[in-house]
Amino acid sequence: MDTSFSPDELAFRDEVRAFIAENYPEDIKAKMEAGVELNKEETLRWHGILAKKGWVAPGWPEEWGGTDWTPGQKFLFDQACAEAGTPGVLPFGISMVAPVIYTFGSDEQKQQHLPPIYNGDLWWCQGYSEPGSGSDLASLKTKAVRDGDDYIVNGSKTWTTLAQHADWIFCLVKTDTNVKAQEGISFLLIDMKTPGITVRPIITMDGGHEVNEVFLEDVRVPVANRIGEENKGWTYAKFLLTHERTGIAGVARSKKGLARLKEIAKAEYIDGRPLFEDQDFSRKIAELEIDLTALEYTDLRVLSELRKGNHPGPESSILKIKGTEIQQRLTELTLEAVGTYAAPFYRGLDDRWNEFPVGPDYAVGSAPKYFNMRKTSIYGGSNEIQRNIIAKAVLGL
Amino acid sequence: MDTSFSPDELAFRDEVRAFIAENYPEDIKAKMEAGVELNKEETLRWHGILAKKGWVAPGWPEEWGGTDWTPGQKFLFDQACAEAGTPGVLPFGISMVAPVIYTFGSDEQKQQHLPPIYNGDLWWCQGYSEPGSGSDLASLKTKAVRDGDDYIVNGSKTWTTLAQHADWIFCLVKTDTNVKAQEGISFLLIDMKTPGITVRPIITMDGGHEVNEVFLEDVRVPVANRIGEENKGWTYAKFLLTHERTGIAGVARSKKGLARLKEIAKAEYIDGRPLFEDQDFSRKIAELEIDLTALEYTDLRVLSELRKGNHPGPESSILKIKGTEIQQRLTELTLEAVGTYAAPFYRGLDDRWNEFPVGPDYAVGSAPKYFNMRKTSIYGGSNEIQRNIIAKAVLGL
Amino acid sequence: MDFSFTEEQTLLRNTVERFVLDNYEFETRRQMTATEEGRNPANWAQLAELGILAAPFSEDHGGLGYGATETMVVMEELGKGLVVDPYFPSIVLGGGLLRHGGGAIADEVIPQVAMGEDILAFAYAEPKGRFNLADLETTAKADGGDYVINGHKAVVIGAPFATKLLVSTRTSGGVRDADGVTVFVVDAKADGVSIRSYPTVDGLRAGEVYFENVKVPANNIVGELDNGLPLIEQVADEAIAALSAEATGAMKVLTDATVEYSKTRVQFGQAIGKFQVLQHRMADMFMAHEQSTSMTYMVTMKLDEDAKTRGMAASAAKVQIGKAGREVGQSAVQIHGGMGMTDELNVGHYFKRLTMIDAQFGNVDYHLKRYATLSKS
Amino acid sequence: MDFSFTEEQTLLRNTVERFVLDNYEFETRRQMTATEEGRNPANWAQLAELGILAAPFSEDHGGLGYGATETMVVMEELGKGLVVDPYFPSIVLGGGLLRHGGGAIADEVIPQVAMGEDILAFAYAEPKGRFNLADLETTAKADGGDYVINGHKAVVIGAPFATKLLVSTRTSGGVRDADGVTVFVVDAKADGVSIRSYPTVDGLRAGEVYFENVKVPANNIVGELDNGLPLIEQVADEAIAALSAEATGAMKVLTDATVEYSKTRVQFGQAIGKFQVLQHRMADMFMAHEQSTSMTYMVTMKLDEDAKTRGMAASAAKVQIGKAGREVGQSAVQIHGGMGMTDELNVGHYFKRLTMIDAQFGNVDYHLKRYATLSKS
Repeated sequence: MDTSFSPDELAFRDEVRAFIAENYPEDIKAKMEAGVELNKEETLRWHGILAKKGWVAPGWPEEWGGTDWTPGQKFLFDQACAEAGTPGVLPFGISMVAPVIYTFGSDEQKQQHLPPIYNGDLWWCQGYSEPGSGSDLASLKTKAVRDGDDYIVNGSKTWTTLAQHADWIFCLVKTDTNVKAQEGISFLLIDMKTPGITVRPIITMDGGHEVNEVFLEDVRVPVANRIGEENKGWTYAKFLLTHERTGIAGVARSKKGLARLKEIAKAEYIDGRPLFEDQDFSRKIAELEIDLTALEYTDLRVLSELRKGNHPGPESSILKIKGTEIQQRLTELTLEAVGTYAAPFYRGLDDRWNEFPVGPDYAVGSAPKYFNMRKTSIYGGSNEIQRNIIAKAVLGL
Repeated sequence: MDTSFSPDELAFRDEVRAFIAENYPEDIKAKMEAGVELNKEETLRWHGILAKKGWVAPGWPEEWGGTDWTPGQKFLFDQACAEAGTPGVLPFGISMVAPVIYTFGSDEQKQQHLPPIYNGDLWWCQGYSEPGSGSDLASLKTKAVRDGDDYIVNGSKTWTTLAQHADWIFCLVKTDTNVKAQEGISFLLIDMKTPGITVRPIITMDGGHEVNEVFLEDVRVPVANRIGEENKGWTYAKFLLTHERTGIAGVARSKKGLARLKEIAKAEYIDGRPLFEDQDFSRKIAELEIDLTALEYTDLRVLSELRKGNHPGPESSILKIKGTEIQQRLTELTLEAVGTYAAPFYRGLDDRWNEFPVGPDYAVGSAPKYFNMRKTSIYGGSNEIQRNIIAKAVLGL
Repeated sequence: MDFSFTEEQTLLRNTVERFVLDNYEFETRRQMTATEEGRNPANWAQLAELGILAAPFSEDHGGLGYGATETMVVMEELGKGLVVDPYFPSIVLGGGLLRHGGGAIADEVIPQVAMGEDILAFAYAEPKGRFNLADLETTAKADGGDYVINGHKAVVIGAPFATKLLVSTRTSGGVRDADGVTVFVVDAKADGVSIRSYPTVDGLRAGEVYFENVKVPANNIVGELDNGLPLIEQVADEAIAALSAEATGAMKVLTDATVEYSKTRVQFGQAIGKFQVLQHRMADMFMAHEQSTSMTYMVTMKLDEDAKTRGMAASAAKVQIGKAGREVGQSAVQIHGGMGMTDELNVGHYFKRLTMIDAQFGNVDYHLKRYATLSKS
Repeated sequence: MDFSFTEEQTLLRNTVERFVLDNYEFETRRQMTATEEGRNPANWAQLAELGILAAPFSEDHGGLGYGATETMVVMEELGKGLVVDPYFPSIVLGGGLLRHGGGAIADEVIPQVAMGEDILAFAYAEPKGRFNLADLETTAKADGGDYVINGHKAVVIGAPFATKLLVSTRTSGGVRDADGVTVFVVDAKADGVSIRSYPTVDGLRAGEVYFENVKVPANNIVGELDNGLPLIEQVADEAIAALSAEATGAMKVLTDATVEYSKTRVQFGQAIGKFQVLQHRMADMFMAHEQSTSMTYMVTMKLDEDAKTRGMAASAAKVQIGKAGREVGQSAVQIHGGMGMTDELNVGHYFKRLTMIDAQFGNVDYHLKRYATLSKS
């Protein structure tokens, strides 16, 4: 047993840190520190910086730009990014559809899609959930009917994150309705500019526009845009869902959030003393930090298995459950720490966030962030589904 | 809205207090205060004192010794008893089988059984649970086969509280195995001296002998000992289970326990100061006391409904759930407060409790009590069953 | 002992319920809170007309002479509708200070408040004070027969609507001393008063209120000079009782909505309300609401007792609704899934309001500590 | 970075596992703990023979020179068997003090301990000291070249088995001062030492230890005069790591037993393990055990770091296993229903042990506070 890193790995970490120090744009950093969402240009700018350095898709095959890092290097890279508070790279292209394409796609599909995904030239979104199918994903209703070399797609998708910016969407569609739910599904790549696609914003309770409904009405999609075999889409979908489970714990980012919480607690006062010194609040911070330590070492144990070449099993549902519980708790404590100035709400924060009229900078967005993070126990397989998985697949119940 | 009591009710409370002050035996009081279980003689002695005064069965019809108290008087009586820390009257005779007998029994059964139950001349126990049927009570297997004027009973009962002292047992038995579980059950009164009955002690993890297995082998029970109709026993059983739901919250006793906890916290030291002044421990006590206040007012609201002649519905499952959660938490905090001297364990505590060699008096039994109280969320319809009841019968799910 | 309501109280409840049904259909509310004004003044006029605004004031002041139970009834119904009209700041807080403070200023202002002509807001919080009501940097200095007020009050709920502000100031003693606190009535348009208005995350309107050499006559003191803290604490405890009722109303709506939703939403071939884990979670929501109702009754009935009993009751109730509101709100969102996250559905709005109620007049931690301290006093 | 075990460590685990299988069948243990002696001395001899007792000591002292990871492995397996032999008091506590204290006394005593000839117990707790290791009323006064010890030590685990006692005393300074604490080795049969023995609720044996003018030579000081506290704290942190491993082993057994039971126990026509509420509760048990395993690894790997890092790691681990032990224990009993309450089934016994582990060397509250304090230091 040994959790230390090799000298090579440590040297690598120093390299990453130095790169970030030099290349992380000040304006993006300021927004991240104030907890304000980035706009499209900012998101892509950071993506581009990493792509140029060759670090935007470490997990990909080397021929398409992957880095062949050890699990330790991946861990240290994530850690260095989180320490510096850089934005995450959007997962829809890089870590969701791309692995499906390079694993199951045709050569043409790889050639066509992987480079623009790598460089951030095209923005992807995910067409999985539908109004009637949330946790029960396989019950989807969007239909694709063959017509010559095309499919005609009809239906609607929902909770489609950042579809308002998207150039492409990857979709699960029913290509056979006469078989069991899982068996008649295909996996299509669809150009968002195709006629018949409309995007309707869904405003969430935090006031943000992050998710959308996507309506597909007689949308013509070339059969060539299908991944793999017809009616085998569920296989690719499941592959995607279980892929890249490392990182779902979000340990490095929660550490950063915890450090920020402590700073806020030092700046806030209670009966004339810093909140940070209050016994009750100290206790809560300590409890959260200890929970996070437990999660970190569980994450490291999973990583250690990966290093040995084992795939993480359903046990890794624990990373999703505990990771999201901690993220939610963190935003809840941050809201509590901020106190009085959590209440003001300023619409259109995106553009005018730094002109916000009242309260300390760190208060901006603390309440919306708390509200927004309630989603984490719902999406990506709700925490109820994750516990079902543990009960069934791990405990055999 | 008004939670005050009438002058008559308050005068009544004073009368109860005065009676207890004069008649509560010192030796029993001392054992109760040290948290030590009473033996049979002590239990019956207190029962006898109440019976002589006419207060042992307030809820019964007046002709059999009931008091016709208002719900407020019942509440105040329970409160005064709890304040003084008197033992509870054992429920098996007084509040379990007796209501079944006076509601559904024959005149002979009433004449035969109610007076000795009232006076504590005969000790009753309950034959409901079986090794295979816990939460699923109706799945019981003990069989009674008609043979002339008798039934021949075969089977076994378990978790039979204090059966080792019992003169009589009331039993659910299967009299028809060809119908749905609930439909073939009868309710029998059985003399424990009947040949074929053996009692085997079950020692619980706290070291106590409270519950037993009761084996019935070709036990001959006169048909005259059946309550009501054959195969209608489930009706009487359910009546019993929902009867006397007031009191299940145990508010008054938990208040007494809370007061005791505070005394212990004042006597224990942490870093040279009383534990009672420690911020963390204070907080836990406050939290528990607030939970108890909420339960108390919920209990009062149910009582207020009773006064208006309404029967408490399935909503009262909340009293069982919250009541037991609070009782368990109370013993848990008491264990924590006691600290170091919770560890010593002295077998045969019943007889030699006051010669216990080490630690303060209040430490005796704190750990066993905590262990023992885990039963409260299991028995009387487990807390899972209670939540099922709320979901189904109250929320209509 | 009786927890039932009088016929008059039931009538009052029905009146407020009707008002909510008529004016607070969810979409109507959403559009109203999105306007620049943030409310519909016609609603306020209607509340005045119905006598709701006059309820707690004495008949001498043009009121109906109702008590704490009636305020509870009103607040519970307003809570069910997520009402944004400034009943709480104007009637419970401002009105409460004037009622208990009494004197000529009360005689002058209350009738206007009861008719809805004047709207009050109570400027008590300060940027660094958190929940300590005596932690005041705002000062009022005697100047002849007048006082001159300087300071900055934070997140004053209802300030943008207010015609008159009640403001807690330090007239003597040091920051956080119990003595030396004085409450004044200040005209919202007085020289030196400026208000920066903004919406709050739960759909209300609030403002930063700045006092710069604001001159007010000594007649504008509410209650006693230098002895304002006990008055503020009494009103704060009454405010907690009112917030408890409001929260209880909101929890009721959330619990019912969640149960209903779970009966219709189908996943894996059955209504999600058939999943035992969700059933138990809804049973817990039900219990949280019931326990909160009990505590709301409890604190309401204890508002007239001595300061210690009243304070313990208020703190206990605030702890209960803080915890229950969190549990009910989070569960409602979780069980509604993605829908619960949207601005289109009412669930998120109730959740946000419950979240913000916890931070008003002291959160769970604050009141656990206060309860423990009072219980040892 | 690697969490796997060496072949030697796996061999060690198998050895202890075998020992448990051979000697700790549940009924055997129940009868053994009910005897007057409370253990089977043959087990101790076997542990000595297998080299388990020698594991953490240096080869100079007749040991195997193993480290913290090996102690973790041993304790986890002992935890799975609810082993009552005094490995923890004699090897982890007593042995730990001597190893780190060093000097002639260590050279003299350790070889005997490693062979199982001497059994140690550490008398540190006092009736009023709760978890504060410096809160000492037991004194040792210099008397020529000797010291004279007076005092009363509470609930000394393993005292009835001990041939030698390690005792923490105050040699200077006031009660609770960090300086002035000294540890001595005292023969259990020395004049003036008396032990009142009793069983504990979790099946161990302990005793009240009274020192009445007990004379010991200065040579019997372990570590430094007046500077014993850092030594005690180091050993206490190591003890916490060992208890974490023991608790993790116990949680593993309870979780597995509960899952198995739920697959066979039928109610309402199906195995209770099919009820979703119980499934999720068992998923939580599983996670509690996994997180505890992670924390046990974490603290074990940090035992050699500086006092602050080590202390934070130990406190974090103790908080984790305190909470997880409570959750796993209570859930196991609840899901087993009545059977879980009985003395006949192993479930209650593991639950009791986990309960008592929380109170050893500081409970959850104590370590949350210690963690918070250390993290700010």
